[in-house]
Amino acid sequence: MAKIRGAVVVDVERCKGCVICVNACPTNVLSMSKDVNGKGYSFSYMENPEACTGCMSCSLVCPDVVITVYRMKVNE
Amino acid sequence: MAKIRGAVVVDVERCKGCVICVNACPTNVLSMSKDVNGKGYSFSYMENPEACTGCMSCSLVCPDVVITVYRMKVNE
Amino acid sequence: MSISIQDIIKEENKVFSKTKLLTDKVFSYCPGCGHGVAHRIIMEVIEEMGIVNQTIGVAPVGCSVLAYDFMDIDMQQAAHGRAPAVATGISRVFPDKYVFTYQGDGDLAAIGTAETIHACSRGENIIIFFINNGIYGMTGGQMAPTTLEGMKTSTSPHGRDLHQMGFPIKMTEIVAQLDGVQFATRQAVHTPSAVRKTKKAVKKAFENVKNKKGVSFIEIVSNCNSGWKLAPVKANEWMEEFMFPVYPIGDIKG
Amino acid sequence: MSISIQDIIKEENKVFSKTKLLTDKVFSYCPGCGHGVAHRIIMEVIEEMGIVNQTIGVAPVGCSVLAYDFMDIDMQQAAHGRAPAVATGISRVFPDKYVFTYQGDGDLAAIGTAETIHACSRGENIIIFFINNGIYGMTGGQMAPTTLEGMKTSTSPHGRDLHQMGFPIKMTEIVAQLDGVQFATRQAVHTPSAVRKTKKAVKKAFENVKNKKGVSFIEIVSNCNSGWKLAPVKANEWMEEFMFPVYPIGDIKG
Amino acid sequence: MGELRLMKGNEAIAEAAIRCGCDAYFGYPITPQSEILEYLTLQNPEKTTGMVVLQAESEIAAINMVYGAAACGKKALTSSSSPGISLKQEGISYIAGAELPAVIVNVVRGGPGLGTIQPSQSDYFQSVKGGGHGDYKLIVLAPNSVQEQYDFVKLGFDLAFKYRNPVLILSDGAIGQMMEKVQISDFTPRWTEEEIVQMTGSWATHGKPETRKHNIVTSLNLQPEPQEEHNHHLQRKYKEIEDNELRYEKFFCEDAEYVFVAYGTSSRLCQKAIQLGREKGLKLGLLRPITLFPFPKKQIKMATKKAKAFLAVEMSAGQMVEDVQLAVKGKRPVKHFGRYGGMIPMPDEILEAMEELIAKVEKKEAKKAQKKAKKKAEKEAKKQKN
Amino acid sequence: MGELRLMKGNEAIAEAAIRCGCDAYFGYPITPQSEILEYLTLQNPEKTTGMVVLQAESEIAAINMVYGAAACGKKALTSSSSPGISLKQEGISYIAGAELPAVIVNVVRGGPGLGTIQPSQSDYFQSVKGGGHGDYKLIVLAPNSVQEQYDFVKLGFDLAFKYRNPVLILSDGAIGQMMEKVQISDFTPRWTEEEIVQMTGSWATHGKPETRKHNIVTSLNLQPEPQEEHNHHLQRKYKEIEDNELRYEKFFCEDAEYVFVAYGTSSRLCQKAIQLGREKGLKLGLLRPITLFPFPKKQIKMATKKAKAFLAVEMSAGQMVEDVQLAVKGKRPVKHFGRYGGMIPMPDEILEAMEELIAKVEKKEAKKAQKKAKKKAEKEAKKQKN
Amino acid sequence: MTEEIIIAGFGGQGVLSMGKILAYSGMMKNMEVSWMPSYGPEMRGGTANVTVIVSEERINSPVLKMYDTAIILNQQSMDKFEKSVKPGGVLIYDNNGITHPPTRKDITIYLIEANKVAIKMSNTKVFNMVVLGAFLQVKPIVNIEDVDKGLKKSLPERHHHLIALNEEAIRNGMAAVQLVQEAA
Amino acid sequence: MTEEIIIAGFGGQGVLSMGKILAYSGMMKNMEVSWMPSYGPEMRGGTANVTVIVSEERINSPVLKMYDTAIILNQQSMDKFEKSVKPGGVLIYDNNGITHPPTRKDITIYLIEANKVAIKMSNTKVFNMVVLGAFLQVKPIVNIEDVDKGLKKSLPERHHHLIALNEEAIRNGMAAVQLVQEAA
Ligand SMILES: Cc1ncc(C[n+]2csc(CCOP(=O)(O)OP(=O)(O)O)c2C)c(N)n1
Ligand SMILES: Cc1ncc(C[n+]2csc(CCOP(=O)(O)OP(=O)(O)O)c2C)c(N)n1
Ligand code: SF4
Ligand code: SF4
Ligand code: SF4
Ligand code: SF4
Ligand code: SF4
Ligand code: SF4
Ligand SMILES: [Mg+2]
Ligand SMILES: [Mg+2]
Repeated sequence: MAKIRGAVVVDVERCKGCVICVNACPTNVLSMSKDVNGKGYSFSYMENPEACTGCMSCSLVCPDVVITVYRMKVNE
Repeated sequence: MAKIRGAVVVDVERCKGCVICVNACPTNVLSMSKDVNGKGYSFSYMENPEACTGCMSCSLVCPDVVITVYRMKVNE
Repeated sequence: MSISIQDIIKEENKVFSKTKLLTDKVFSYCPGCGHGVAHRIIMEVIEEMGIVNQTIGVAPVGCSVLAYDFMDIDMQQAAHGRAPAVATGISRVFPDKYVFTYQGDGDLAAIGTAETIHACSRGENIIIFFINNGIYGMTGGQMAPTTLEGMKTSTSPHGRDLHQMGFPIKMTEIVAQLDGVQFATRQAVHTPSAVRKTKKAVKKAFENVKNKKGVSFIEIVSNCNSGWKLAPVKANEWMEEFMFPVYPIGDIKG
Repeated sequence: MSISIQDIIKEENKVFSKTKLLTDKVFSYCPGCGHGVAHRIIMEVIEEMGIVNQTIGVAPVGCSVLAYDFMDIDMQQAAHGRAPAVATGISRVFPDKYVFTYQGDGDLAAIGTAETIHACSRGENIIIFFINNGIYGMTGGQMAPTTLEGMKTSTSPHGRDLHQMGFPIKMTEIVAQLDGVQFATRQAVHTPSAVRKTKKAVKKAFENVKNKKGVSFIEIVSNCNSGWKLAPVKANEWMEEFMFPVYPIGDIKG
Repeated sequence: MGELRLMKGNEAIAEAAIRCGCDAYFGYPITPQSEILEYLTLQNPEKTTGMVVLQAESEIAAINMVYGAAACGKKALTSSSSPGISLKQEGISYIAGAELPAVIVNVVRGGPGLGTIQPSQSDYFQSVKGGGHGDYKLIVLAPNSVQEQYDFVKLGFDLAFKYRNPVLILSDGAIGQMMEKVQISDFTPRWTEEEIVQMTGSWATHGKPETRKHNIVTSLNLQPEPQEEHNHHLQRKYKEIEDNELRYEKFFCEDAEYVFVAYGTSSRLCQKAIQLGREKGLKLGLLRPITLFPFPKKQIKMATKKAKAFLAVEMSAGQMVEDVQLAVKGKRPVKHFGRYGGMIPMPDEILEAMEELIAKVEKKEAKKAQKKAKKKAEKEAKKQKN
Repeated sequence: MGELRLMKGNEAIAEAAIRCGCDAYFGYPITPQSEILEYLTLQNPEKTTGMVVLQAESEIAAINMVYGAAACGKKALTSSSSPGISLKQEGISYIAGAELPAVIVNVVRGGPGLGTIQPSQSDYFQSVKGGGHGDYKLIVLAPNSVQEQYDFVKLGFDLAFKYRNPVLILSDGAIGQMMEKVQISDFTPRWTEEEIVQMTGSWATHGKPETRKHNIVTSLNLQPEPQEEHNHHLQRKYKEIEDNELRYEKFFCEDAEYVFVAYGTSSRLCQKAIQLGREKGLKLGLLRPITLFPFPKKQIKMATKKAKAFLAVEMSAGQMVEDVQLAVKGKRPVKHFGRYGGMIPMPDEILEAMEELIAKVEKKEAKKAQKKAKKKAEKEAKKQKN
Repeated sequence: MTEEIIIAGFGGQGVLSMGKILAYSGMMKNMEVSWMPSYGPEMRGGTANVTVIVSEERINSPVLKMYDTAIILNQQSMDKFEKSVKPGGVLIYDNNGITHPPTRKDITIYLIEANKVAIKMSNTKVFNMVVLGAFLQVKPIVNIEDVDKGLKKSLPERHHHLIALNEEAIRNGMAAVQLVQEAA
Repeated sequence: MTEEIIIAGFGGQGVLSMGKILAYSGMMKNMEVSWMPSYGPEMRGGTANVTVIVSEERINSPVLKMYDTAIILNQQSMDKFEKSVKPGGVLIYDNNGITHPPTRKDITIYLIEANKVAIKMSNTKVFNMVVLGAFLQVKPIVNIEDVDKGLKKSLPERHHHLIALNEEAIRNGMAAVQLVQEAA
């Protein structure tokens, strides 16, 4: 069966840790890091990558435009 | 029979000859003078004084507030 | 029995005379200009309410800049467009006084737009009298924001072109939308009945101030026969025919 | 068959990435501030329409004063509140270009009220983006004309008292009344669907400019989490709960 | 060459704008300069040269429209009179800070406040020292005839674009309202878009092509260091303007013992006063600054070699006189004569004021000479004694 | 006597207003002075002293609210920073023209245009020469400490009412933002309505009672003659203010050979420079104008007796230096040193600039002495020959 | 030749345009001219005056205290400007509305009953042209052809048919002017 | 006695309020004080610094180029202010986030691991008080009672319960400061 799989890349150094993407993800893919980046912000990352559908909800709301989204059809 | 009679006094030297009162009088009492006052304006006067009812229409619209109106009941 | 005019013209028969709150100075207005009637009504209401010692007026920049010479009350002259801010200053430090502005359409609807809107939005306890003659009378008949489409003025000599010069603006409708405005009405002073209605509105406005109800906004559509280049009576007819459809008379709020 | 993330993250699978019309500079905005999303959408539309070489933006005074550092298009920085006048100047001498302003609520609805109203009333062929966060973000969270009743800011530390400080003002409803305004809408950028709708509105606005339809006025209700002293996600929740009832989302005109 | 016309000073400005290739005028009515906008709307040049004419909602809007148009590399003009110019001060400071070319006309009337609508020269300080905030300078041109009202519009735009600096034409109600003959120039076409891009492509906003970085017009620097650097740059530019753009006129200065310094309307009045004075045998002259910034400091200083005293004549309580004093540096008496609040001094009043000054100076000189003679005599006496 | 507090300069202004019986504050936020409005709204004095505090929609609205309140005989205050003060120029000219008492605070930042928010002193000309139109003067107070920020509010109102003239407190971002100890005064109650009527009944608008003519507050004269008369009156008043209200401070001037002239923040920096210089044996002093109008012209002129040169230190490209030059009248070298665009010069830089000036002057002196000696020697030689 | 003239009267009397036509005519004769009006707020009934200088040399001051000729058309202007005529100079006045005729002995005085002339022509609008005629009779600084050219320049095309009427008025004015007194 | 101090770090580290408490404490000891902050637009992540002068004499310049003591809490501030310590003066720094520790030999250098101390106290908000403690250990220009009084003055009533915690942080800071290098 064909399924949509997605993945996001967060530009970690530019992420400001606002948590808005985490909140927006419908499938709870994202979480905030324990570590901080160079600016002292905790940043967003895919905690549950396999749940990502590439729906772009996170990237649409990310105020700092640091999320790139990829999507592909896979046959499982 | 009791009747209302009116009369108006125009402060001739302050009248600016705008004709608005003449136009407003419902009983065609007023007319503009042939002469002019000190400022060079023709001024308003009662041409048909007996038609005046003291209704104040003229004084209400006179932009220069130069009309004084008198009114009394008379038995005819 | 015929009665002579002299018999009628007696102190006890006087039914209309100039209010004491107008000074002896001759109005600086053109013959037939509506400013004079508007002045008179306001002063009559102040006299009738007995509040002269609690009233402060603000004169604008415009033909009525000299209103303070004619109105026998304490008055301030405000910078062009800023009368509502000046009135705010007064009313805030004298919250129990009657404060009003008296402004033209250039003053209130062009340069003073922000001050008008915000005094209204704050709900200052004041009256704004807005004499809309669709033109800048004082400076020689330039186009105002309220100038009608196609109307010729000294800065729209080929007629107001909406595309080039923008649309006429209806300030009273706009301020009526603001929560701080209690009463917004559009009136005129060119006929006896219009004058009577306007005076009622003026009275209501002063009552509103007394009851601390916020802004009362009274637009008076009036002629500028000089600017319009029409004889006064013609000007008033033109006004009824062309101004009133765009600026319809009547209460808008409150 | 399980697929690795590396397999997905390939150029040909890219469905969302930063538009080229945003520079490499890191936004100067606080974490979670809505300004960033608003910037992005506008730049995306310009990119998609291929009009960068015909577009001139006007940055205000406010947190977005540096918008010109982030938007990779020709831009001017306007004096506080005067962006609509500046845009008028541009649009009049470049009638075929796309000109927009990007303004905060202090800029547009306080000091710039007259310029806003008159650019709208004249029907300038421009877009006005109005970021309403109910506060003066840049200067440290002072009260704006759009601040809600009871809301605490650094100049309403005990909460906005309507009697003392006036009422919140709804600029979009006001300008929608003006004949020069073709399109007036209120949107948000805090959720994916809100972002999508806003982007559609932005696109429509640029189309309007293309078709010389006059002013398109797009209000974006947004958070100022710093000024509101809430975490970004909380701020957006608070916005939905308290801002939206007063500033309801949706098209108002056009 | 165009024709000769009889024009009002205000009309001359408007006609000059149309003919010199001005792109846009934004203004708001105010006496005594409303004829500029009126003339322009009557001509409606949008239909001929394509010049935009717009009545703004206020002076503040007008100056900011100028900002927007000027930042596009267009020739933008605005005009007002004193109170309106005060309102433009923030905008003017922005235009100077962002280094935009623009021409601003002030047809001065008597202040302060609403004042009168009669001619005055009491906005000199505002024009020359900076009525707005911050360290900036306007190039200030002071016409004294309707012809110059006409000519200085083009000159103003030339200078404004040469230095990317706002130019103020400091006129007054008298020059604005009077009529004189004007030699009209031919039409200079407005710059085409290609020309604009060529002339201003390095800084102006026309829409970013692929070929260059985005242009930004701003006066902001978050950090003080770049702001100071920007200010240094501005100061260097002002120095350059001082070196290159000084304009002044001498009138009967060759043999003048007493020199009027006056600009604009006042300079015309002084010319008449000189005529009257020369008829009486007084050696009077006039140094007339045409640019008020830059100011002819050196020329005035050099004049101290011959001149015994200076009389600054202004329709103000005394403003330019300070610049004359700064130039003269205490070497010669510098006095001020002026009527103000809308009053124009009559040439014979001006002459009288000068005669007073002459009398004072001569009295002092006589005293000095007396003292000297006395001292000499004493010395002689002493010598003889010895 | 009230307590001692550690306060920001901006807060000191706000607290002083509440305590000195100010009736109303109208303002609009702008860095670096927003704390004035913030402090006032936090204190909410309407509930205690009854003082009104209102955030206006703009600086223009604020100054015109001040106009309205001041014309009622009330003590009205506004504050802003440079761009906002530029916007107030028309209003200020009106207040001056209508002769209203009011206090205006400018917490100066670097310009021109939007500039920076860092401290500057580049609005001197605007404050002192008249940024608005027409011949008017503000009384200008220049605090150099938080205590003076506090004290000058009351002083400002006293002067404003004494002369019915606007008073400008010319502060800057440094004094506005810094904290120092402040001796707080007790509360002076606001004037009651009776007191106001008594103090201002001859001119202010309170509502016309039967007992007097209506009061009119205006700056308009349709005819130039009365306008000129009014301007004469203003000029006489300004003369009176010059005669009576000069304030300045001398610092190590007794034996100073080289004198700084500096106001506000700069004067504090100069004090440190003097300290550093004196440690090196340099006889430095400071003449600090406290009032910028009136300006201590005579005091500076008198200082030329001892001083060999003057260095005007300002955070600007050179503005007050002109007034120093006007006072010195070419008798001594007057130079300017300044950082600007938001930069604060460090005391050691200031000292260096002074040392340079000293070196130049001494070189010149040495040359002169040499020349003199040479001449003397020649004379002697001649004598011996004879 | 330099002629310094003041024309003063009511706002509605065409004072300014009369001055303008004079200035135009001077210009047509290749002379230097200046025209300096009084100006004021747009309120009716005020007085208006204009200083016109026509000269063969460059004109310096456009405002003056004393004039070669004063043309005076109402009492207020008489009160203000009678004293401003240079000794030996000329004063021309219309006596309509004049309550105190001029009294100076050291100037030459002419009377022009322009109002009457205009009424006779059944066109009160030509009043100012009648006055202009009177002036030109007394001081022929420009001739009628220059005035014609001046009128053409100053009037908009659509009013050019009025030029003949104006010329007639000028000629009538020339004929109607009366010497009242020679300068003592 | 005059002590001229710069405190510099990130915006969120409590640099300004630490300076304020120091100034308050000086005032409580009847000394002259001045507190001059850097200020900027309200944008997060910027650096902040404050110059505090505590003196027995009247303070003239509130800004300085060289300081008796520099308290440095991030790398940017180290880059900017290491050179501004007077020869023989004191530099105190927290090494958290410091990539280039100070290198000058002519000044006395102390290390305070305030971040660690604060974390140990389970309250990162007392970070700046720990630093203050370190400073007071090195330069006891005010004693802890003055600081208490200062805290009382500077904190709003409702935060007075925090004074004890702050005092503890100060004492911990005093204990934790380590001498790195004596001035050469
Ligand atoms: C700042 C400023 N700008 C412009 C003017 C000139 N001015 C005086 S009155 C006026 C407009 C008057 O029009 P309006 O307000 O409609 O009043 P009206 O004369 O028609 O009653 C203008 C533009 C001024 N005095 N001050
Ligand atoms: C003439 C002037 N007045 C005041 C300011 C100060 N100022 C800068 S931004 C701002 C308000 C910003 O608020 P808003 O427009 O709502 O934008 P936000 O920062 O919230 O996005 C103010 C008052 C200024 N720069 N210029
Ligand atoms: S693309 Fe969609 S599913 Fe994937 S992380 Fe983003 S919001 Fe979640
Ligand atoms: S929305 Fe963007 S900036 Fe915010 S946490 Fe997610 S990735 Fe980071
Ligand atoms: S009172 Fe009435 S009837 Fe009499 S004149 Fe006036 S309008 Fe006519
Ligand atoms: S309305 Fe008044 S001013 Fe007009 S003509 Fe009648 S009386 Fe005269
Ligand atoms: S110009 Fe117009 S508004 Fe002014 S007085 Fe005359 S008619 Fe009235
Ligand atoms: S202060 Fe508010 S509006 Fe400004 S960047 Fe921060 S969150 Fe956004
Ligand atoms: Mg009008
Ligand atoms: Mg905002």
